[in-house]
Amino acid sequence: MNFELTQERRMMQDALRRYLANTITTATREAAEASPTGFSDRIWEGLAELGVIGALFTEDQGGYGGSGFDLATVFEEIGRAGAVEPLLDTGVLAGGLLGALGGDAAAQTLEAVIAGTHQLALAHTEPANRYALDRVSLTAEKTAGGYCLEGRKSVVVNASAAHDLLVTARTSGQVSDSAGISVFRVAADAPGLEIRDYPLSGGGRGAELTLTRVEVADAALLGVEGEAHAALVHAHARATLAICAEALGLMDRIRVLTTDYLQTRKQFGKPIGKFQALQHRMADVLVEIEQARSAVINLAGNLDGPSALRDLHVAATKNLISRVGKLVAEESIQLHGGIGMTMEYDLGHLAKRLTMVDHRFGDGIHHLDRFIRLAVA
Amino acid sequence: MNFELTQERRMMQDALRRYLANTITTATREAAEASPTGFSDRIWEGLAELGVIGALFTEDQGGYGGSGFDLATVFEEIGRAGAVEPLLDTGVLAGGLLGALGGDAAAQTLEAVIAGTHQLALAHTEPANRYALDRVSLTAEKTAGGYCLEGRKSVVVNASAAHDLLVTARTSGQVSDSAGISVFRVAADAPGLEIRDYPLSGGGRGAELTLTRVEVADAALLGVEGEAHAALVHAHARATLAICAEALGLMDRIRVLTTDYLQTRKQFGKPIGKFQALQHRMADVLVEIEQARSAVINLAGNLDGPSALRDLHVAATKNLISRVGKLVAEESIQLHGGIGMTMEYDLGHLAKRLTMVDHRFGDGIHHLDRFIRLAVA
Amino acid sequence: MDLTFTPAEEDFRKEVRAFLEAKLPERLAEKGRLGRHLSKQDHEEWHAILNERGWLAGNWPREYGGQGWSAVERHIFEEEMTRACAPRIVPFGVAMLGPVLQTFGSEEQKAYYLPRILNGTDWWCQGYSEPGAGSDLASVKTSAVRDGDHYVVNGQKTWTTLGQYANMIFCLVRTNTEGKPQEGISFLLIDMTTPGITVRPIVLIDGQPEVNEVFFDNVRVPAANLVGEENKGWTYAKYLLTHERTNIAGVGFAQAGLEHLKSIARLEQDNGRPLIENPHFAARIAQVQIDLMAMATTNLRVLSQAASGQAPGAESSMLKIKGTQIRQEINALTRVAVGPYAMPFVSEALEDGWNGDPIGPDYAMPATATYFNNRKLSIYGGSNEIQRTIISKAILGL
Amino acid sequence: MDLTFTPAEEDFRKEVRAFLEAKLPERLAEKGRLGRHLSKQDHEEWHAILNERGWLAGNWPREYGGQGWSAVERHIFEEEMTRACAPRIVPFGVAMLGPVLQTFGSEEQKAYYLPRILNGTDWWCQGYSEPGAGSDLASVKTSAVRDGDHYVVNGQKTWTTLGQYANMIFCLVRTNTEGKPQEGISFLLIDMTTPGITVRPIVLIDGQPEVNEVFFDNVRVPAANLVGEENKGWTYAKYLLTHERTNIAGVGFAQAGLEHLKSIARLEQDNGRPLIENPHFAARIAQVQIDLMAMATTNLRVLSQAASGQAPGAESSMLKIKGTQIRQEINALTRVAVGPYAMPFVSEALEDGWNGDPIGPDYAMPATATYFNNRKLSIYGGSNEIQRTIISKAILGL
Repeated sequence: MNFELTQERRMMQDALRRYLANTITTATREAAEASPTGFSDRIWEGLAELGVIGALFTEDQGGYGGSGFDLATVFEEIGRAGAVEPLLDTGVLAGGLLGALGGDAAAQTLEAVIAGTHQLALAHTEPANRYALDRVSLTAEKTAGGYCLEGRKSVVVNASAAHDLLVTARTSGQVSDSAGISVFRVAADAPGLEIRDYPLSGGGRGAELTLTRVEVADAALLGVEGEAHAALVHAHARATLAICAEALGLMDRIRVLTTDYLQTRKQFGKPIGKFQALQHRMADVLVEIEQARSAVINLAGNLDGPSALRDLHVAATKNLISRVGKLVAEESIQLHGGIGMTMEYDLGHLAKRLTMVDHRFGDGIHHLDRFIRLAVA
Repeated sequence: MNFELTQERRMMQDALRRYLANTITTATREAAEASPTGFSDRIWEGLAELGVIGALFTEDQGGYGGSGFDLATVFEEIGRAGAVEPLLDTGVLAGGLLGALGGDAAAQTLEAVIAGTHQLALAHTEPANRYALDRVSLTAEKTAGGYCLEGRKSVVVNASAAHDLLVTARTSGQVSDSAGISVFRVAADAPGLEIRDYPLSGGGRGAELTLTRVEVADAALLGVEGEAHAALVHAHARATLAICAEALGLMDRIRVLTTDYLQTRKQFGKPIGKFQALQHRMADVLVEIEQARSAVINLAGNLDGPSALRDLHVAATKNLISRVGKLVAEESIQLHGGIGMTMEYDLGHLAKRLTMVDHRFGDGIHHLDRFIRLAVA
Repeated sequence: MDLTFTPAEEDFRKEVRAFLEAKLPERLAEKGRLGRHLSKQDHEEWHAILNERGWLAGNWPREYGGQGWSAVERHIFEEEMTRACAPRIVPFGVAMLGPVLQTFGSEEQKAYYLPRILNGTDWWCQGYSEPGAGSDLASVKTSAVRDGDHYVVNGQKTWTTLGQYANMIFCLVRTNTEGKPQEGISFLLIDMTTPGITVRPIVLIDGQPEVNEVFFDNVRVPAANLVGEENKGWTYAKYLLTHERTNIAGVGFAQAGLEHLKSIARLEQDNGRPLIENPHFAARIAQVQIDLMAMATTNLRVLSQAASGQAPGAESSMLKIKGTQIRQEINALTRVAVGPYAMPFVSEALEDGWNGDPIGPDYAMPATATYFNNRKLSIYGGSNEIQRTIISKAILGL
Repeated sequence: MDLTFTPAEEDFRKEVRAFLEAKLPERLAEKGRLGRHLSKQDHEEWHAILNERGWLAGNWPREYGGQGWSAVERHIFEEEMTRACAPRIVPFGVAMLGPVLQTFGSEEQKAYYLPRILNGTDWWCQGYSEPGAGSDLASVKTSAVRDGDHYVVNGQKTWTTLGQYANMIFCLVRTNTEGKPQEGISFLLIDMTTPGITVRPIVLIDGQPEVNEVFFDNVRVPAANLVGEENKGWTYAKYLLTHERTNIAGVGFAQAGLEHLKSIARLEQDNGRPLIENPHFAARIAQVQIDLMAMATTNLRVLSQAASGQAPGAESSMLKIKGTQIRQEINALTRVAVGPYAMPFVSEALEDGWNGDPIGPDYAMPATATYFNNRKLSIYGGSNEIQRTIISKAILGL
């Protein structure tokens, strides 16, 4: 049993923490949010140069990491900095799925991803499938030499910047069958693909996609037709770990801001941190943040293990992060008072970003249901 | 809109509060608990003399009350005093059911009940029906001139003292049909009826009943064969109001004990009520007790209204009392520290009694389910 | 005990409902339903309609142009207003300053300002909070120094809601620095167009500039604008805070919010079934509905006490706490209900003049912004921590 | 990062498991499973079995008859003990006094008392708390006045767990009334058979006389029974409290309790289906299981820090809070699970010699008593309020 990071990961952690702390300011974040992609090209390049993108991929895929604790280490720092760059979407979610399904044909793209010159997005969510991974309505019909895609995708994060979109589509079966789901790679400028993009709460950009008779070649199919579900689940498990680690970093940064505030802010003639009622509430928040840290460790340690154990920890960790994230965001705003609600102070951005974690890859209730099915019933 | 008690009810409230405060001591309660019936004959007589039992019955039934606010007024005082006398079982639950189903034949018994000379108990719960009112396994088979009862009943409160038991039995249908349930009046000394009695947590006594070929006459059937369910539901609605009002009285008494304790008990050189963390927790408890008071008023005001509205408030109020009762019992023990866990101090008895409220007529989860079916789904 | 309203009260309810059906512009009601933002003109239009009927300040005494409504009538009016999704009455003039002027103002002040509140000439805002003061209102630092017939005001106010629309501000200012902090505060009415006043919007986490900072740099205010006596402002401020706390429970908002939430949860799909059938989601709706049913009765109990002349004490603090907990839970559940569509953040979509299609269902767009905006409920108007202290002081006396 | 145990640790676990399978009397394991009370003889029998194997005080250094176990080994041992439903080791001699004597006791005291703890000659109890002191341990009033070769002790201790079984008590006594309260406390070993000592049981809300008051009326204690230096007792007491807080999280108890709860919820019927299929009940089980999974890892993290020589600070307070919350929630759910059968209260049914049939299912009988008894978890060993203060002081430094 050992809860120390390896030396390599500790070095990555230090370097990344230092880089982000030196680079991200309120001004750079606001500039990023105003840009067409919703993030900073300069920071993206910086992350690539530091090797952070490569740390998300295995050696097979051209990276030098990719394990649970690699993801946890990187994303805790991303969270701590409140960074909005699409490491999760390009690197873990779409990149991970491409690495898993794409075979040799994907090698060149992955190289470009790791080098920081290629952006990806996964288009899976649809207006009515909420967080389900087995519900896909968008259809792909076989044509001579390819497929024709028709349907809608919603809240596709990073679609605005993506060069390629990985689109889940139904090639057979009913809307809720896990069999019959395929993944296609579709260029952002493909005819018939309409992308309506918008900013997201807490940073980044998302988009509504309408695919009207989008024709792709056979080579656009990733992996075996109709058999993408397992890879989709695995990619979401990895993305869930990443976003949970990011949430942990956000909480830890919020913890620091809030304890600082309690120590320095005076009211009724003394630091508000002297008021016992606030002390005890802060203590409860700290207890829960430790729980969140342990939950992230549990998922990281089981990410590449047996899928039953992995799925159990995905559900457990995301449910716990949902509850603790809400507590931390709400209590930190409350303990700050009015200043905690302004966008002029970092807390506002961090709390929004933390809150939005609940809306990706399943919220607390979704994972409560899953956990019950896996471990209680 | 008027939240004042009528003058009659206020007089009853005052008289009852004074009587119980002057009569019940730790010693009388311990003596009552050690007695074969689990309560004090003297207090029972006193309650009858004060007219408290009559206040639970309508004029038709020989009483002079019986409405929601009559029950609420009486039982809040019973709760405040921590009394263990079986007003609920004899007066509201079995007595109410007898009044509703018994017709003229029951008048004499009800007179004796109101006079304090006759005890009743309702035997409905069975080892596997938990809190369901429509599940009955105990069977009553028609015989020449009567019925033959066979089966088991569990945790029958006040069976030890009851002269008559009202026993729910299945005369037709499947175990979970609401049709086919009948109520029989069975004398406590009926051949074939075995009563194994024991004390209950928080006071009173319960019993396991085994009925082995218990023969009763046709006249023992109360109301129409197989059609007792609606009356059973109504009697339980009234009993639920009574126990919720009792819980409110218990909470109010616990509130007084706890605020007194916070004011007088010193630690680290000052009254512990000066510690802000405890102040704020007590404030939260007080907020919830006000919620409980309103919930009891809601149920009392709707008890004799349309059954849909009545059932909605039964579910809402019992669910809220379950949650608030747990909070009040646990927080008051915690705020007292060790002394709150001893039987030498009234709080122990009151907190136990309050906790046991959750185990009669459906717990918080049971009524959450009901409320969802009635008002959400 | 009687949980029903009197026939007269029921008639009044019908009258209000009929009025709203006839007079509330559908455009405004729709904005309310969809959580869109109201413009200054929207508010003014609605105030004018209410004023025409004499109901803009129904709780004011008749002599000042009100109806002298009882607490119960006010409650019924507010309940019907929320039910109809009518814009809420902007409180600063009508609910806050009005009662202070009526009680403590000079005859000249009453004659001049009260009609202007009703006819919309003046839009008031509140200058109470200061940076670094938070719930410690008595620590007012903004100074007013007497100079002939004027006070010269210097300092800064903050959290001034809708200050960008206002032409007048009522302020707590420090006129004496000696003695207890409460004893050197005065209550001053200031014209926002006076030279030296700067208003700077503060953008909140929902993206809206709802509140402002107001800076005073040698602002000359006529001494006639002092309300009551110099250094007695704390008394008037506390009186105002008591009035601010009517409808503190927000029962109507909560009921409307809960119905809206349930309608969303019936439309949203979760694994091919309506979300409302998910037992865990249904459980959370049920709990908050049960809590709201009890809180609505607590609110009526306090109203009924007020009607019989008892001043609400710790009870209104209890209502503030429970009321905000319930509304915030409803807001949180609404955010959760809309699923991934909680993420798009297009604040201009909530403004007039936005013609785009909604992103996702139209009910989804304001869910997150409303959730974040209403975190303020437990912070402002005396934070819930302050309310807990008030309750415990009242009960424990320590 | 590595969440697995080393091969050596896994071997140790196997060894413990094999030992428990071979040596734990089924009669004692069954009592554990059914929540029956253990008699003094039960405890002594099990202590003797463990002592024979050298595992009664595995965490003691080898020179005193222990095994010098690491924190991880101790954790594994405790986990296996709970898993097997073995009686817990009575902590007063082994876990509390032992380490104090080893660190601060004289050679004579070590040589005399430590073997008597191991071989069961002495049953120790704890004389820390006093009436009216609660969590304020330093306010010790029981006095010890030197009189020649003796101290004369007067005063009262309370909450003395299992004091009715003990022949020895270690006490905090006041030997100096001047200066800071902490500076006049001494640590004294007292033979319970000395004239002037009276033990009075306190019946708790679960009906059990688990704790006692101990009265001292001119009790003469040999001065040789002073541990360490006079007036330095507070140092030793704090050292003891730190040791008391190993296994503070109670992970093993929680895991065993959760499994027991799930087995009950599979057997109990709710509307004709197993209770565990009720989504609301299942949700509460799921939440506490998820919390426990995280807490178990926090516990290992703290153990691992301890193993690498870092002293746990606020972390052990966090474990105390979360650990007790989880265990109390499991106890509450178990009470709820048994339904109406939570009401029967036959305390003698949990004792030896009771031959009656259980009332309802056998698992139902102890549910309510255990729920009430374990309200103590958040009160004793430094109440959870004290722990929150420790955490906030450590983090905020205020």
